[in-house]
Amino acid sequence: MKHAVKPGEAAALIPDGAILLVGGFMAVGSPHRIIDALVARNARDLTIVANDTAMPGKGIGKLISAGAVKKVVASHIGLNPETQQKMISGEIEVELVPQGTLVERIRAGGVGLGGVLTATGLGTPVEDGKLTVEIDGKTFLLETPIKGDFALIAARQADYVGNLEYSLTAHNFNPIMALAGETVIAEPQTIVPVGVISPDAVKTPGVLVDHLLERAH
Amino acid sequence: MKHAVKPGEAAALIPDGAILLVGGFMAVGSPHRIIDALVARNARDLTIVANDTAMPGKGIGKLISAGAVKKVVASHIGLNPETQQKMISGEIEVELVPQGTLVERIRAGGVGLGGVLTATGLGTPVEDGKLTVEIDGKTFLLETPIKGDFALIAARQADYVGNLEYSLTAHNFNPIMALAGETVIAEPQTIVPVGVISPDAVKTPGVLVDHLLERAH
Amino acid sequence: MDAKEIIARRVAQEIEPEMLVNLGIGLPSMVANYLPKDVHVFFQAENGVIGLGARPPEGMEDPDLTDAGGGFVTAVPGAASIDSAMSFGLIRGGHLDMTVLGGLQVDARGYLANWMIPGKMVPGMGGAMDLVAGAKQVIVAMVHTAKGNHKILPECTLPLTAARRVSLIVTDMAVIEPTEAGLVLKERGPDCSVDDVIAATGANLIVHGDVPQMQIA
Amino acid sequence: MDAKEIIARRVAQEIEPEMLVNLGIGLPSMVANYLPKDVHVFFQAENGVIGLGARPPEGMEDPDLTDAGGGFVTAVPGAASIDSAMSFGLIRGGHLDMTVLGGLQVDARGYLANWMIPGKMVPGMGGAMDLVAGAKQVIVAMVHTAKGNHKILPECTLPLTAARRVSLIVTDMAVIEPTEAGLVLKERGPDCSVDDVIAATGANLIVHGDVPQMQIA
Repeated sequence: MKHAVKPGEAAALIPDGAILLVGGFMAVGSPHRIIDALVARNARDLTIVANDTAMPGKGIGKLISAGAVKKVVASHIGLNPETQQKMISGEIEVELVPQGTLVERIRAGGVGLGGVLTATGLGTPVEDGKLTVEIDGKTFLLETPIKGDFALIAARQADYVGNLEYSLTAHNFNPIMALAGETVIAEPQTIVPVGVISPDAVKTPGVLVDHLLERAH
Repeated sequence: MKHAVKPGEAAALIPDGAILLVGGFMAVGSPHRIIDALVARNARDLTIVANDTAMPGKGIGKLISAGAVKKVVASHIGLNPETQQKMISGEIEVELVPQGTLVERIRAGGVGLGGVLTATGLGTPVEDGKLTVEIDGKTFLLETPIKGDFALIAARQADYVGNLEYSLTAHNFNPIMALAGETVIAEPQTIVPVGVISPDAVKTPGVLVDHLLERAH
Repeated sequence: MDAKEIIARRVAQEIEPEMLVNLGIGLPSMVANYLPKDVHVFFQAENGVIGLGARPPEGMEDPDLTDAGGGFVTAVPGAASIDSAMSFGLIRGGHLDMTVLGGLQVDARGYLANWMIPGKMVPGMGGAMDLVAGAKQVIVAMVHTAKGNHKILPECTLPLTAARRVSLIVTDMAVIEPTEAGLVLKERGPDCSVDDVIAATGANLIVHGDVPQMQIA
Repeated sequence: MDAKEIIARRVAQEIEPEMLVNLGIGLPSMVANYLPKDVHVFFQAENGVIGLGARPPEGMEDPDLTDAGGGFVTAVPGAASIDSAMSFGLIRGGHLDMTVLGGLQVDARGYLANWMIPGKMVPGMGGAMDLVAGAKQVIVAMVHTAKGNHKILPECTLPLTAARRVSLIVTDMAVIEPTEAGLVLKERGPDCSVDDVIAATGANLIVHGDVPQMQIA
């Protein structure tokens, strides 16, 4: 049985300088209330690992605007001109990672792999500084795991022990990030009693979830 | 829309000498009717990649008893004395792979990874002949992908386009093997019209499934 | 018929029944409009759905169901929700039959650059590198020249998306197939002569006999 | 109280509320019987469920719900079905709080051998290597000697399960903690003197002051 935490309590758990895995794709399936609470508590020097930084005023974009972010690891920042400006001015360091490589690196961190070999990025700037390994005459890049101090994820529904279900394209990085956060905080839209979610419908087992955000009022 | 095939038709698609990924864990969640049809058509020289070889007279054990198998790649053969006898007599070659490594190797094959690094097996006979890679002072074994000519999987329910749901501990290797077979044949317990399975309930998208076995009579 | 419609209509002819297809945002997404009614395919949106449908009816938009551009979409009957690991597992594992992507440059080797203009546009590669490295067929859909400048060049001057030869280049002026021997001119656009195409192309084109005109409705 | 019950009862004391625990088949599975009623934990069966429960009522067995030994089980409220990739992702990714495994040998380094006797028993490692490499705590539950032969040795003569120091060894005669300095005798079994334990142990034991007797009901 988990205790439900308020957004402010969730934000208070997260210290300045923390590495955060944040679910969502262009602010769809992002933990919006936790993000708002991080902005409200004036968080600083965060490293954000996420698919993208959404756009100004939405999702992760709010953290960028608030000056809460020191570093971004993402596949795409193209729809957030603030992130691009802050990258150019040197305020934010940006590491661009192909989307499929990003999710495999996070998964590797979550399931205890030391790294994965991929063809994605070969012959491109993504290759710079990375080890290549040849297997049966084919060359692959060695990509290393990513873990977070926290994973902040959004879900459609949770039960009291933290089992999670996701909805349509709001799955995206959430189920994978739930594996790779030292502490996992989930923001479900609804919370239901144990037994309402069938074992077969569970996408993230509750044993991975440390804190559930209380339901929205 | 898929066409439903009869067990004999499924078995006829599979040539002698093929590499088969076969779902199941001690015959739970195995494609029993396809296995029976392979025995009936007197298949030979198969390579079976599976968690185990079940026990004589059950699941994959039937293929072992029938002399259909040339090689087994599995994590465990302890409950099938026939497999052990045939290994000792040299009739069957057995490659033993730690269960977690086996599923990651199959997944790597299915999702296009060139390999994965794992600590499992270090300092054990599993290490023999394998490349080790050191990352940040930690040593890992490089494990290579496994793919099959066919994946033979069992599912709780399919819809007409091949979307699959699984039940309880009958998931096991099935959803992963569905990614790694050149041809995927699924044996569902029931087949329902499109729309009966919610998009969020789909564990294996129908685009991965080449053939559906007709329902049992 | 404007340049983009010509391209979209011609690309649509490459799509075969039962394919799994990923359309990039912008021009490539127009391809779906010109698919013959009797050709059933599944479109993948890499942010999380197989079975992407048209825009939803007014007032029925679901914030949890968007395409990779963040726009509201529907899901067709038989759709499947997928997380980012499954989505890119399909792309990188060779399960995606075709991707249609925009291009900034393509070169004589058939290599594509489409994600970055150093010092000017650094949006990130999103899923483009995974798509080009992993899809079975990669079709580049782009206008033939940009403000009079060549986009098809001897060698890309912009950073590559992947060191992999794309399958086909479809522009408003030509259909070009990159091969081991070089770029083969397969078709010329409406009202274009072969000489027009050659003049508008920075790389050498291989011309075999008569080059037919695109047949678009 | 027989040797196995002593061991199972003592191991049960190591389990703390809210843990995720994997019990090996045989003796380790007996541990569940001695857990205090008020200690809520989730048991994982690596074949595919978190929230493993007791045997089902007669006539209510589900062939799709078994434990790793193939026996019919139930699932507790709040259970989650997991496929093999998630199951071993949890084990290898450090999400499993404790595994309890049987042992053939443990040595002065705290290394375990429990999967193979060359030339005699080659069942395969199943999930044992993953469990020992990945679980947060590894407890070896075994009888102290086998037919008078030492099982705790200076160095394992059987192939290792992993080159990782286990957390605790619980036998009918002793509780032993492997440390950097060697094997520390923490408790002695019912009616055992320290000298009895030392005589029954092939490896050197570190004894600090008075060694208390196991407190088991």
